[in-house]
Amino acid sequence: MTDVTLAVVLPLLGAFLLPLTAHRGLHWLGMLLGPALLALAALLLFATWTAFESPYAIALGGFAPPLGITFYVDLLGLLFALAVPLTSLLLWPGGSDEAAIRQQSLTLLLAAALTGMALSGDLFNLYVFYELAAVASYGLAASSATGPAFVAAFRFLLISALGSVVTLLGIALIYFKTGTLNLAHLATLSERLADPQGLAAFAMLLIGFGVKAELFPVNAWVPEVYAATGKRVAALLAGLASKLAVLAVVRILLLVFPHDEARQLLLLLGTLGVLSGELAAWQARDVTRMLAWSSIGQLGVVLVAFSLPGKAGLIAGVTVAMHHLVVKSALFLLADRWGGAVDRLKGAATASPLGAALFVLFALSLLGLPPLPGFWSKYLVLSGLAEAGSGMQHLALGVILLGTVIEGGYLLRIITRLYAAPERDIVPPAHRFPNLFASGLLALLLVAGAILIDPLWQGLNTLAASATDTQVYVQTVLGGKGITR
Amino acid sequence: MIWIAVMLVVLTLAAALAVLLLENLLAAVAAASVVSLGVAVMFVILQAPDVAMTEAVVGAGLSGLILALALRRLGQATLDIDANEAEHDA
Amino acid sequence: MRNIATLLLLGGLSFLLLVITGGLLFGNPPMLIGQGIQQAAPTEVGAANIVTAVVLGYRGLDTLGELSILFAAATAGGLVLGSTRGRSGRPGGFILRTGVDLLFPLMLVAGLYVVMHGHLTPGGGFQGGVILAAAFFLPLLARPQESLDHTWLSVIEALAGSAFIALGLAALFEGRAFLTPLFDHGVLGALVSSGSLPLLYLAVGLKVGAELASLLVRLSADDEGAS
Amino acid sequence: MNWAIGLVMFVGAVGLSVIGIAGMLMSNHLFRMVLALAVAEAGANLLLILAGYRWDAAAPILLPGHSTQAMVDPVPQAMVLTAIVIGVGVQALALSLVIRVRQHYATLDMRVARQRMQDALDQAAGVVPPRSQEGPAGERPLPAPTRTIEAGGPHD
Amino acid sequence: MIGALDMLLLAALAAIPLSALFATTRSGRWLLVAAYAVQFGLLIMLQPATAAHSALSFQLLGNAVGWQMDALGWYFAVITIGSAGFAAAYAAGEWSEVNGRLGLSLRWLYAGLQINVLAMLLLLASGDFVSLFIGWELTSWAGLILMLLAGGDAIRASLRYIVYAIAGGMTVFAGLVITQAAVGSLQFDALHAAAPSLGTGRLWAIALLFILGFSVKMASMPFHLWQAPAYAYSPAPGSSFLGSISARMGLFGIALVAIKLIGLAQLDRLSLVTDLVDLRGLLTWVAVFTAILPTFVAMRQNDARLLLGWHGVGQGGYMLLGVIIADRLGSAGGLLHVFNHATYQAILLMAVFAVIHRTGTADLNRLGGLVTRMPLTFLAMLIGIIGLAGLPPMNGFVSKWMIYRALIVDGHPLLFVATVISTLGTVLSVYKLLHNTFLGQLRLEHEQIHEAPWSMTVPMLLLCVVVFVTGAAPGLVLQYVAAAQQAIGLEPVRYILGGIESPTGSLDMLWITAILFAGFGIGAVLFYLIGGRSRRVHQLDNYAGGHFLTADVRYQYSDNFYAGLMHRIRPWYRGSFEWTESALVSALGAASTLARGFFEQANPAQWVLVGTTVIMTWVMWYALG
Repeated sequence: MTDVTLAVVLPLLGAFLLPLTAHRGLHWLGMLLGPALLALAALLLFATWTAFESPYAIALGGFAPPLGITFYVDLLGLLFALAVPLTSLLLWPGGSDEAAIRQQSLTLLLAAALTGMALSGDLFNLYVFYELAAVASYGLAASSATGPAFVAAFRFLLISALGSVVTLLGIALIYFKTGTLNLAHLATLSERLADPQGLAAFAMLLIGFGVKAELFPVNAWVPEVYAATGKRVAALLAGLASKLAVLAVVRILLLVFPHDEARQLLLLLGTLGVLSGELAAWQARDVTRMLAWSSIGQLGVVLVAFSLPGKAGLIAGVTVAMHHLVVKSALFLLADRWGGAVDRLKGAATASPLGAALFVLFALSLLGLPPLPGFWSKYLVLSGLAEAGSGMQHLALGVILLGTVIEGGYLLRIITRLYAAPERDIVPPAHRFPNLFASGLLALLLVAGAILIDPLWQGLNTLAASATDTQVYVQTVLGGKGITR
Repeated sequence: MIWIAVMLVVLTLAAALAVLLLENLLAAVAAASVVSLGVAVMFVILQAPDVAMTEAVVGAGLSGLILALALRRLGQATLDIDANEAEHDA
Repeated sequence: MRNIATLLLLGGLSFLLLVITGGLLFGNPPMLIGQGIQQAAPTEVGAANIVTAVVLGYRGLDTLGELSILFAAATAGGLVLGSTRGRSGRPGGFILRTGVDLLFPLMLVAGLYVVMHGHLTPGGGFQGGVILAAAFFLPLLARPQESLDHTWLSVIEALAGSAFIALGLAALFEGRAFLTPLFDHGVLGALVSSGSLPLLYLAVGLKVGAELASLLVRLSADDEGAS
Repeated sequence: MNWAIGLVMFVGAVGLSVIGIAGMLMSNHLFRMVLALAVAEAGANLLLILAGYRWDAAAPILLPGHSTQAMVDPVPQAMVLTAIVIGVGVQALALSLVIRVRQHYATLDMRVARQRMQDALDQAAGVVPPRSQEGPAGERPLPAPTRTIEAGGPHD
Repeated sequence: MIGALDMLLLAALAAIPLSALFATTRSGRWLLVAAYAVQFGLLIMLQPATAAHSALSFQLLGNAVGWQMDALGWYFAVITIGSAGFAAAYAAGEWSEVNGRLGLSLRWLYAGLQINVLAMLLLLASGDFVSLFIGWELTSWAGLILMLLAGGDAIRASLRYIVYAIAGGMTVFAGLVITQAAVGSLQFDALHAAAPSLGTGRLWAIALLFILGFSVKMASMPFHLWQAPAYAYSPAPGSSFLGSISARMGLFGIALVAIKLIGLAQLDRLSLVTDLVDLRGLLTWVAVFTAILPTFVAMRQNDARLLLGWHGVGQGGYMLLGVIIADRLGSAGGLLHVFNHATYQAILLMAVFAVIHRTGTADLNRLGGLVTRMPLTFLAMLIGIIGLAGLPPMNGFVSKWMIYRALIVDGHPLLFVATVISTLGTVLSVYKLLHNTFLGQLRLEHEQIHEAPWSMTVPMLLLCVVVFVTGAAPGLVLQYVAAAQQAIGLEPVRYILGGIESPTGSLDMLWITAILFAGFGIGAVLFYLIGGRSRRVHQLDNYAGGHFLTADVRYQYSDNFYAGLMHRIRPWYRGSFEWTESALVSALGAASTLARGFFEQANPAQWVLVGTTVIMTWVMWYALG
């Protein structure tokens, strides 16, 4: 009964059943159902994590791997899968009216889809889960039911749907050339995709999955959606959903397109993302959009990290991604009450000293102040870039450092306002307790990460060693009888 | 056979262009249905009866219905803009 | 100016697409898994319609995901449009009403037929579900004052979706993988065959029908007024 | 000549995708963008079906007695089934959003809707929109009529 | 096993919560001063000659991280803790009470001071590049705490500071990762061992990145704009602490990485344009311009704090010059100047803040004549400016003499002339400071001013004693300087108690001081023998043109000091650096607007198309090439 499929299925079941609790006095059940199922999923994944010995594959429906859909369970997938129910629990919307129940339903669907993306070992199944996550996030983006939210959600939908069409074209292209969808099977056939057509297919997949990963040319939806919707939703999308989309890209990159050109493409787009995101954030005058643009920049760093070849790249990427997951979620939670103009924040620290202290902590970690984890994540990326040492990578190194300087400028602008004297005795509102509590938990996580950085790194080493080994994947899924022609 | 295919493709592409170019939105919706139907016939030619049936039922039928309903509702939508304007002026 | 640039880019894009994909082999695909499925499906799943075997068997999880997407879209639509209030509009004419009355049972039967024969012939839960939704929706067009009971729709929706998952979980409880087909395969081509596939398609059909019906009702509803 | 059908259909698939994408890009009409999206999706679906098409094969349905016949690949067909349903779900959601946008901002023009959204966001955040000074004079609200100097006023 | 270094670091760490706890009461603050004394004692117990290792060392991400303190770090640490202790004592009494009442957070002030000390100790005790960078970043951010406390103008200045500081930090970061890529390890020894075999390209990158990063903290040209306002607007103890030592961390970094680890021999390999210019030559000129330009900027300032702040920048140039010449005498002069500058700069800032404490302003056009009201402060400032101007017998003279001497001996006449110009500027501008504050007519509103409280004057005067004693007997300090020189692999200076012994000319300050005082004595004796006598009169006890003067007539005031000189040099200095900086900021703004436009355009799907097309073109290009 510790089958990890349950971690995907249970939230789905919950999402289906949740609307029923809107009727006939079942509110208490509705309030409990979602968190309980998410907690169950988290426990399940945690149990799997602790009992984990070696990667294994689950053939869904009992059909032998290349034919049916497989779930592939390894440490990388489990780590990201575990992050999903935990973060969703932390950012649970709550409430018991009809709209709130719908929002919870969508959150559960999002959680199920993201867990599925972490575990899936099938290209089209990835696409389906990605679409599920996308549709759920359109709904969440519009959930604040204001005019801007509708426009932003519609624009998000358009970009994302266009991306989906492009992804579908890419999948068709891959299917044309290989006739299979299983990632392990594709890995054995990857030399068939080492030509312009294969690269084009990768580019198409990248554009499709990149929409949620806030990849450079397809991320225009980010600032407006985050500004128009609730901050918990923004935290969910920026913190969690983007990481899982990145994971999907990374799986495809590692297994199906282990070519330098594909990595270079990722590096290029990541670098441009850092540059555009940080530059745009420099002039942002309200906190939410500043954080949104900064999130684009950070996601660029994540992509640059994952574009590094081999173990180093994976370790760096996972570290940056997890760090950003913690920090950006927490910052958006804090921006719930502080999302307005930066200048309105004067004196906020007096009203909410704990909130301000947490904000400073997260901002410093984002900037990479040692010994906070942000420094180590940045160190891993930069030393990887310096090690790899091509011109493009040195450029990326410079751009990331420049981005940090700009980031320092605008984050400090917020921090100095927080601690400035209040103007005309208008004190910005204090935080709601749940948000403060959640970001406090994340802060504890951050500090624990700072203290335990070396054990974590060693754990990541073993994780990366198995995750970057294509042979292990293929052997595990196809059992050594990879069908090749 | 090949000529049927060519005609079909030309027809479908023309309908697709019509979707973009027709002034009347209802006509554009109809053109979109024609595109779906054309694609459905192509699916039949491509030996995909299941998909053809789905495309015909969903793409031409349901989707057309949804679009038409939405168009009707767009036409009669009462607007919140008046309330907004009042707010702006205040 | 911008449109010209867009057109130029588009031209470039389609040219590139054609050039890049031009070297593909048409009409002779590698069919690595297709071949395997065709050989294995009759014995492994027992459905005469191999597409159904793929949709519900080999790629059953995709179908669950697809149902969830539809559900997500319906939920999000509900979140966006809010709960519907009344519907107004002129009642349809005599002919429309009578026609709809006559059509309703026919469509119901047709929908159920398509759903239940999905494992044998083209068609299945989605197509049948759409027909069912239309069957329930058309009377509303004829008689705008009446309304579909949302509670029932949502109950059907929830239970049908849960039934799909429950069928999958049943296999899990028996120690097999999620969504493993249950029961005997039966005789290839018989109505009662291919194990639990017809049941799955029934669940799909009901869920799709209920979801689309509620979606249609919601879209056809009047505005709640300026709110 | 059956193989040529694939080529013709391929042109059709790419054509539909490109026309759909073009429609989404060149139109600023919200409703038409949704329509164009449907067209683009149809093109992508067609391409996917083509990926499993064999010119010498039958539909993947086992009929009694013909069990040995070559069949087209069933997997892309299953994928396209999924994709079509996904498409219609997204379309319905998009249309509900369009209805709401129309209600809130009284427009179906993407540019206008975007501008109004931006202004609303700026206003909610407490940031003065920079556009108000830079926009063409005609679009700016006229200054409120002031009293004439003879009537006396703060100048005195 | 906890060693002496661990004790020191633990004491500094433990003092942070104590500072936050006790800073609000007077006795508590004196306790904190005692805490600094304890830390100083612990530091003295360390053996400066041999490197003291910390017991704390661990593996982080495959790098061994540890701390150790050699004689160089020890020398800087002495100055750090000393400055902090004097600053804490200066503020312990009335100053804190008054400013606490005005809304200054004393807890943050004292805790911030202690955090700064800890961060600097961590930096000075770094044992590898990871701990170096940790210390570096902590130092940068800790400084921000002190700068932000004052609010108002300080916030703008500190924002500017932090952008510069992060830029510097990131440059160091880049140097660090490139070092790791080139050498394969982040240990100091690894770079030291591998430096001779590194290619010039790599070596250029490493040396340049580290030196640039450290220069930002030093505020060397062209990164000099941030420092003066950032340090000047901090509250008094923060300002005097930061002004004394903070920027010298950059010098420590350069001495450590460029001179100790990379080595002079390697630095000499780095030449541009066929040996015409090399890195060291470039740096000497940077140092000289850093010494000249800020000095003349200082002359233009009307805020006493800013004037001193700019001098701090300029004096940094001398130190860099001495260290980068790196012969026996020059490097000793540069390192000695760190100590000397810390002492007299602390005196000067303390004196200025004492004036602010009493009068409420540091505007040089609104002060004057305070010598009669605040004589002790005047004395302290007098001694301070003698030190700053580099005149005997105060300690500033010794270090500057050593640097001049080195320039002449090494054959850099141009550099020598340039430094003399700089010293000229220093003399002129410190006279402006002294004159406008203490001399001339006492302003009406300052009639009732008293001398600063003893808690503020005593630390100043104690520092004056230090300045005088180390001026007369520089050997006291030079022994540690020599040890520090040895620690970074330079030849140690040959010192005696009174100064330097060298074949090309010795310096014995004991004699010079004695002669000077003998001269003064003779002068006094002559004055009184001849029968000269002086009578104190009130400032208003004179008249002009038959009019008796009243206190409200401004008969003697200064405005636009050195107008003529300023007129002469203005064509040479038109604020081109300010202009460059603001141009950079504008460029950033423009780029930012562009990026925003990208995100906020009407049809976002357009970018999907553009992106796809470009990527596809790239794919085709790859296919062809």
